[in-house]
Amino acid sequence: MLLQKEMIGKHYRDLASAGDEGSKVVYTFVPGNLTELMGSFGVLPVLPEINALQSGMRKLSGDYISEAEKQGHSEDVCTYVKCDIGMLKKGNVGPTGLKLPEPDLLLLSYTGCFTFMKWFELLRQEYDCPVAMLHVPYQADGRIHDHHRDYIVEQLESEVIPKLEQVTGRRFDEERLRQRLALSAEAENDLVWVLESAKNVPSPIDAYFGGVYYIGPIFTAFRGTQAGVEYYQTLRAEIEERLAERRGPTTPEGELEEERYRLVMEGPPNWTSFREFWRMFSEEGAVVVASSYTKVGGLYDRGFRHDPERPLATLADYCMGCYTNLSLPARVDLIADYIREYRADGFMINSVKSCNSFSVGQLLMLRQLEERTGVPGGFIESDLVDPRYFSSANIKNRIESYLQMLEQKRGTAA
Amino acid sequence: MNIFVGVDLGSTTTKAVLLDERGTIAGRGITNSRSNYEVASRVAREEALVTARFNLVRNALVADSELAGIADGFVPLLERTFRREQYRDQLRRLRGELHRSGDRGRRSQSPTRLREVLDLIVDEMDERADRHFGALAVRKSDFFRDLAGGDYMALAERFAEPGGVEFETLSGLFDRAILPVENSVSETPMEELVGRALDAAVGASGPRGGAAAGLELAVARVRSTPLEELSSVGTGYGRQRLPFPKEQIRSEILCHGLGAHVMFPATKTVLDIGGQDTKAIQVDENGIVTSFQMNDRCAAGCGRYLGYIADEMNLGVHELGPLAQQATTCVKINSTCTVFAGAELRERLSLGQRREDILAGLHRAIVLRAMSLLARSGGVREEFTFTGGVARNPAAVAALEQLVAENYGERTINISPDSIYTGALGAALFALSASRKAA
Amino acid sequence: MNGDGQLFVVGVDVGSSAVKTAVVRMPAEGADEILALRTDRIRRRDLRKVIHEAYPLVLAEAGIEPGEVAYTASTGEGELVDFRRGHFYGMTTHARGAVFLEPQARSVLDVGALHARAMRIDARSKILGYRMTSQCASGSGQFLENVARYLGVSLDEVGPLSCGARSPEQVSSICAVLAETDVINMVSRGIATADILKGIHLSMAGRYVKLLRAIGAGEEHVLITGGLAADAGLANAMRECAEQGEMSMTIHTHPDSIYAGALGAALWGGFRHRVLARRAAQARREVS
Amino acid sequence: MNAELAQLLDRVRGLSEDVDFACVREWKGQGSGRKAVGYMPIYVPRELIHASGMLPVGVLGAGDRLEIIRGDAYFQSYICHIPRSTIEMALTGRLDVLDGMLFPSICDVIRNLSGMWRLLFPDRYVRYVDVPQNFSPDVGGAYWRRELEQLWSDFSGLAGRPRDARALARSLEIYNENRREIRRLYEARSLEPWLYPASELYLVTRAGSVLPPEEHTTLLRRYRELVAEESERREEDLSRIVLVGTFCEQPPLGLLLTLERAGCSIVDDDLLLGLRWLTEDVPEEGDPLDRLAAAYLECSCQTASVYQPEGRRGGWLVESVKRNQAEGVIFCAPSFCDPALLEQPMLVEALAAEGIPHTQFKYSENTGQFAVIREQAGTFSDSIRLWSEA
Ligand SMILES: Nc1ncnc2c1ncn2[C@@H]1O[C@H](COP(=O)(O)OP(=O)(O)O)[C@@H](O)[C@H]1O
Ligand SMILES: Nc1ncnc2c1ncn2[C@@H]1O[C@H](COP(=O)(O)OP(=O)(O)O)[C@@H](O)[C@H]1O
Ligand code: SF4
Ligand code: SF4
Ligand code: SF4
Repeated sequence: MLLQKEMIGKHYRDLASAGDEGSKVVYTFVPGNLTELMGSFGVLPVLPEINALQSGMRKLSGDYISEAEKQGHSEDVCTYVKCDIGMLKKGNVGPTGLKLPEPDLLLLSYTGCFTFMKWFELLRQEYDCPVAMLHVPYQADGRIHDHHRDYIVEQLESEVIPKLEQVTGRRFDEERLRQRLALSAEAENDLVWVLESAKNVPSPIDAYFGGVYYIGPIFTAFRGTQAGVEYYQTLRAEIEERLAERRGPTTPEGELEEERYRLVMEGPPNWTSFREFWRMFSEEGAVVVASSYTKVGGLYDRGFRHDPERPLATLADYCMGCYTNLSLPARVDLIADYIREYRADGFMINSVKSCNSFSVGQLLMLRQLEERTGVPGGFIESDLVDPRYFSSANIKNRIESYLQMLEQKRGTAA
Repeated sequence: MNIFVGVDLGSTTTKAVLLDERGTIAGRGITNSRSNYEVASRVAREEALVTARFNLVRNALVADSELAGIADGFVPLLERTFRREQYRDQLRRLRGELHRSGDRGRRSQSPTRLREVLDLIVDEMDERADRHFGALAVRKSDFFRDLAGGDYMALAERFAEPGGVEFETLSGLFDRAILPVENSVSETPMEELVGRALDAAVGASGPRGGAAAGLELAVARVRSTPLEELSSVGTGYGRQRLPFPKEQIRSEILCHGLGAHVMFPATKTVLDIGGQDTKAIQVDENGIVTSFQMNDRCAAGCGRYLGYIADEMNLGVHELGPLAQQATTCVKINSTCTVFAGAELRERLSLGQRREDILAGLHRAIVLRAMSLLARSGGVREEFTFTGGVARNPAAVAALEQLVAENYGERTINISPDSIYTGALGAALFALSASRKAA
Repeated sequence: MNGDGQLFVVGVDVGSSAVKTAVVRMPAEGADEILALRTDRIRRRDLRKVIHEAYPLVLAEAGIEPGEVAYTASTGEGELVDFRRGHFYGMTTHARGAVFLEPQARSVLDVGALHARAMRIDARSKILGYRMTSQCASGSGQFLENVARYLGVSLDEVGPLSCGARSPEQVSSICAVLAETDVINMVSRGIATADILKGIHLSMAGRYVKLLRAIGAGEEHVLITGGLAADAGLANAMRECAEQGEMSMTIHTHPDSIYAGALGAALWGGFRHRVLARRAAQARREVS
Repeated sequence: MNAELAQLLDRVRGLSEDVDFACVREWKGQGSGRKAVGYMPIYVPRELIHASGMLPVGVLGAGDRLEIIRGDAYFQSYICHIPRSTIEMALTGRLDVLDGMLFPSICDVIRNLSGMWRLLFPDRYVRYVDVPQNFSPDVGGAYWRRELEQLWSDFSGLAGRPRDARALARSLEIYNENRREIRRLYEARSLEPWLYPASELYLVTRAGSVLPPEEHTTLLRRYRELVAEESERREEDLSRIVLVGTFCEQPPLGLLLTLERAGCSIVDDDLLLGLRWLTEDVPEEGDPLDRLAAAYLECSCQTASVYQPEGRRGGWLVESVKRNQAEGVIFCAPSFCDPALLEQPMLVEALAAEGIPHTQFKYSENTGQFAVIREQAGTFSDSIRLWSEA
C-alpha cells in the first residue's frame, strides 16, 4: 500500500510540474484507457474519474457537487461529472493538494458509458482544447466482431494518433508502444494471480474493498511501466506470504480473524463512506472474493492480455472487453461463474445512483443470478461520491439482514 | 411456567409475543411506540404477560367441568375490567401532567381557570371510560393515546368557550402531557391491576355457591403461578436500541419470514406493510428467507401514509378502510409524496369529488407500490401471506387481492387478525430455538 | 375607478394551508397603500367557502364596497376564485409583493406549506432566475408543522424556542411524515426541544441557501416571503448558514411577508387595469 | 370544429393512447406473413425495415396509460420512466405483436435495456443499433454501412425475402416524402402557431410511429388542409417558445396542454425525433445503402446522444430560436435523463451568450400533476410578456 501511495504521489507531482517541464497532459477515462499509447508519446495522463473518487474519499465531493449544481447541473445526473466540474470551478486542486495542469488533449475513449461523452464535451467548453473521440462499439451480442475491431483501429490511426502527434510534436513510434504493451502483459499476469488467490478458503484478500487498491495502478497511469510491473511483483509476493501463513485479508480494523461469509460483489463501491461501508462487511466476517468493479479497467482474468504483436488491434480488444462494455447477459454469465469458481455463499449488488451504465438492469441480474446459481442475492443502494445518498442505517440494516439470512440458511443446511 | 419472549419494536407499534415451551402462544401484547424504547418494550411485554394470565385463567376454567360454562363470559369480562382499571390509572397520571404543563405555561389565562377546565374535561373522560370498556363497546383503538385523545379533543372543544380558555391552548396541553404519560410506567404495578381486575371480575361475574368457590380457587392458583422468562429476542425498526445483547437481536426480515411461516406453514411469499417500511419477503419450506426487498425511507407506500391521510380527514386509521370500501369508482392519485397526496386530497374534496372514491385511490396507490416491491423480490408465489398493521385495513386487503389476481392469477392470500404480531412471533421462535439449542 | 384616478384592488392568494387576501389603494400618484390584510386557515374546511367568506370580510375591513373594486386578482391555486378578473402566477406575485414590501430586495425566498421557491429579481420585480424544491415535502412548512405537533409546541413558539437553542442537533433531510419517528428518537435521546427545532431549521435553511446559491444570489438583500417568514428561527438559521457558506447576502423578513403573494396579485391587478383602461380609451378615441 | 378534423384528431389520439398496438395487429392481419419490428426513439433506419416489407413500429413508452407494477421491479427509483413502461408492456404481452426489437444507442439506459430484452425474451430478434460517433466517411461511414448491411440482412432473414435494392430505393423515397410533409407542418406551425396547437401537432406526427409511412403522409396532408379551413382558431397573445430536451421519453399530453394554457406557444420542438432525425432528403441517386449510410453522417439532427466533433454545443438551438422568432426556450427533460440533463448546461450557455431567455423543468411520462409546471411556465411567459417591452 505504501508503495502505491508513493507511486501516486510522484505521479501527481509530475503533473503539477508538467507546465514547467513542458510535458503534455492528456485527460482520459479508466475504461478503455490507452495508457500504453499515451505513454509511448510521453504524455502524462489525468483521470478525472480517479480525481472524483479521491475527492469522495477525502470528503470534498459534497462541496464540489453542490458547486456544479449551482452552475446549473441537474441533481439527477452522474456525480462523478459534477464532482469533477465542481473541482475545476474551485481551482482544480488534485487529491494530493497540488494543482492539476490543464489538458492539452481530451482523449475521449467512449467505452461503456454515454456520460463520458457529455463529460468531455463539458470540459471542452471550459478548456477549449482538442478532443480525440474514440468510439468503442458495445459488445451487444457478447462477442467482438472483426469489423468493430477494424473500426477502432481505423479511429486510432485517423483520429487518436494524429491528434497525439499534433499535441506532442512527436511521431508515433510503434516499437515503443510494443515495449509498453509487453510490460503491461507482465503486470497483468501478476494482477490476475492476486485476484485469483481469493479462490482459496479462507481468502487472503478482499477482492472488492481491498481490490480497489490492487487495481489502482494498472487501471491508471502505471500500466505499461516498469514501476507498474514491480508494484505487482511486490504485491504478489506479499499475498503469497499471506497465503502461506493462512492469514485473512486486511480490513479497516486490522486482519480479519474469521472468514464467515464469502461474497461476490457487483457494482462500484461508495467512496464517501468507503471505510464505514467496508466495516459493515468486515465486522460480520464477510469477505468479498470476487467483484465486477475490479474489471472496469480490463477483464484480465478471462484471458485477455495486451499483446505486443498486434499493437493497435490489442488496444481495440482491450477497449471492447472492459466490464461495462459487456452486454447484460455477459455480465450475468461472468458473475454466475465467479459465484461458482470462488465458492461464494452469496452475492451482493451495490447499485449506485450515478451510474446508469452499471445500474440499469441490475435488478434483473439479481433475479437471473439467483435462479441460475441458487445462491441468494442482496441489493443495496448508494452513490459513488454524493454523500447525500449514503444512508448508513439503511444500508447497514440491509447488509445485516442479508448476512443473517445466509447464516440462517446455512443453519438448516447443516 | 417457562416462557420465551419476542419483542418487535416497530416504528408505530411495539409488539410482544410469549411462547411456552411447546411453542404455543401464551400471550400477546401491543402498545404504541414512543420515544422511550425501553418503556415501549416493557409495556408490550407486560401487556403480553397480562394476556398470558388471562389465558391461564381461561384454560383453568375450561379444564374444570363445572366452570367451563362460564369461561366464555368470564374472560372478556375480566379483560374489560382490567382495561378500564388501567385506563383510569393512566387518566390519573394524565391529569397530573396536564396540571403540571398548565401551570408551567405563560399564558394569558389564569392558571386556576385553566385547571378548572382541565378537571372538568378529565372528570368527564373518567365517566366516559365505561363507554370504551362496556360489554358492547366497539373500541376505537388499543392505545391510551388514541382513546384519551379522542375524548379529550371532543370535550375540549365543548368546554373551551364556556370555560374562557382557547381550544388551541387545551389541545397544545394534551400534546405535551401525553408524552410523559406514555414514557413513564405507572406506579401501580401491572400485577396489581390484574389482581384488582380479577377480584372485581369474580365479584361481578355472578356465579354462586360451589361454582363461586371453584372460580375463586382457580383464579388464586393462576395468580400464584410464576411466569419465568427464559430468553428473549428483539427485532424491528428500533431493535438496535433494545436493551438486549447483540446475539439476541434479529433482523426483522427474518422474524417476519419465520413468523409468517409458523402462522401459515405453506407460505412462500410474505408482504409486510408496517408503519414506516414495507417489505416483500420470499421464504422456503422451512420459513427461511431466500430473498427480500424493502422500500426506501419515504412514507409513500407505508402505513404512515394512511395514518397521515386519516389525520387529514380527522378519522382514525381503522375507519379508513371501511370508508374506502364504499367507493363507487377509484380516483387516480397523482402525487407520490404523502404530504402532497394530502394536499391533493383536500383539493379534490373541494372540487366535489367523493371522499370514498378518493380514499379508494389512496389505498390503491399504496398497494401499487407494494406490488412493485413484490415483483422486485421475485413475485407473488403460492401461498401468499400479508402481515403488518396495514393488513388490518380491509380496503388495502381488497386492493391487494385484486391486484395480485390481475398480475399473478389465483393465489391463496393468508391474513390473520393477529398478523400485526408476526414479527414478534418470529422473534419469540428465535428465542425458543436458541434456548433449545443451548440445552 | 374613482374620479381622482385612485384604484382599489384586491389580491387573493390561495395556498394549500391558508387563503391570504389583501386590499390595496393605488392612488394616481404617490405610494400605494395597504388597506386590509387577512389570513384564513383552510384546515379541513371547504376551500370555496373559505374564499367566498373571506372576501366580503376583507372588504369590510378595508371600508370599501364590492362595487368599488377595480380589479380582483388571484394567485396560487386560484381556480376557485371565480369572482376574479385575472390570475397571476405565484412567482410573479411574490416577486412583486416582495419589492413592494422591501424595495431593496433582490432575491426572494418564498416558503409555503408545500414548496419553497427562490427567485432573483430586479428593481422592477422582473424574475431573472428561479429554483423550486421538488415533489418531496421534506423541509417544507407542512413538515415543520408536523414536527411542532409531535413536539407539542405551537407554531408561534417554534421561532423563539429555536432562537434560544444552545447546541442544535444535526438533522439530515428527513421525510416530512416519518419525521415523527425521527423526532421521537431525538426526544428519546434526551435532546431538548429547542435543539431539535434549531437542528431542523438549520437543515431546512441549508436547503434554502442552496436554492439561493443555485440562482446565483450573491451579496444581496434577500427577503423571505410566505408563511415561514413568520418563523424567526428559520431566518436566524438562514443567516447562520449563509455565513457558513461565506455568502454575503443579508436575510430579511417583513411583518407582512406572508401577504407578499396577495399583495403582488393586487398590485399586478392594478397594473393590468390601467393598461386595459388605456387601451380601451385609445380604442374609443380611434372610434370617434 | 370541422367534423372531419375532430374525427382525425380522435383517431390520432386513439393511436397514441393505444398501448396494445391494435393498429399494428390490424395491419399484420391484412396480409399473411406480415411482420412488424419495434424500435426505441431516434436513429433507427426505418427504411430498411420498410424495404423488407415489414412495418416499423415506434415504441415510445406507455405514458400515463398503464399502471406500472412489474416495470418498477426492474428499475431503481433514479432511472427515467420510459424503460419501466416499455418492460411493463413487454411483460404483459402487449409487445408480442412485434417480431423484433431495435435499441438504438441513445444512452446507457436503452443500451442496457437491449440486454434485458435478450435475457427476458431469448427467442426474439433483438438488436442494439450502435450509431457511429465518428463522422469521417471512411471510418464512421464505413462502419455504419457495415452495420446497416448487417441489419438489412437480418431483416431480410426475418421477413423471409431477399434484399432488394430497388425496394430500398423506393422506401427511401417514401420516407423522404413523409419527412418532407412533417417539415412542412412544422414550418406552417412556426408561421401561425395558433392554428396548430402543440398537443395536436404532436399527436398527428406521432401517428407516424405506428402507421405505414404512406398512410401517415396522407394523414399529415389532410390535417394541414383541414386546419387551414378552421375559422375558429385565432391568434392569441402568447409567448413564442422553443421546447427542448424531450427527445426520448415522451412528455404526457397534459404537459403540452399545460404549457399552452400557461401562455406559451410552442413554435419548434425536438419531439418525436425518431420520425424526423434526418433533416434533409436522402439523395435519390446512387446505391441506396450508401446513400442511407451517408445521410446519417451528413444530415442527421443533433441531439445529446451524438457526439459533436467540433465547436460549442447549442448552435442549432440558437439558430432555431432565430429562425422561428422565438422569445424564449423551455428545457423540459425527463427526470433522470442523463443525456438531456448533461447537455442542458451547454445549451444554456449558448442561449445566455445570445441573451435568449430560458427556463427549465423536468417531467416523467406518467406525471399527472402539472401545477408546478404550470406555475413555472406561467411565470416564464409572464416574465416575457410583462417585462419584455419595458
Ligand atoms: N386497526 C387498524 N386498521 C387499519 N390500519 C391499521 C390498524 N392498526 C394499524 N394499522 C396500520 O398499520 C400501521 C402500523 O403497522 P405496524 O405493522 O404496527 O408497523 P410498525 O411495525 O412499523 O410499527 C399504521 O400506520 C396503520 O396505518
Ligand atoms: N406564525 C407562524 N410561525 C411559524 N410558521 C408559520 C406561522 N404561520 C404559518 N407558518 C408556516 O407557514 C406555512 C404556510 O405558508 P403559506 O405561505 O401560507 O403556504 P401556502 O401558500 O402554501 O398555504 C405553514 O405550513 C406553517 O408552517
Ligand atoms: S455514468 Fe458510470 S461509468 Fe459513466 S462516468 Fe458516471 S460513474 Fe462513470
Ligand atoms: S416524498 Fe413525501 S413521503 Fe416521501 S420522503 Fe418526501 S416528504 Fe416523505
Ligand atoms: S429518457 Fe433519457 S435516460 Fe431515459 S432512456 Fe431516454 S435518453 Fe435514456
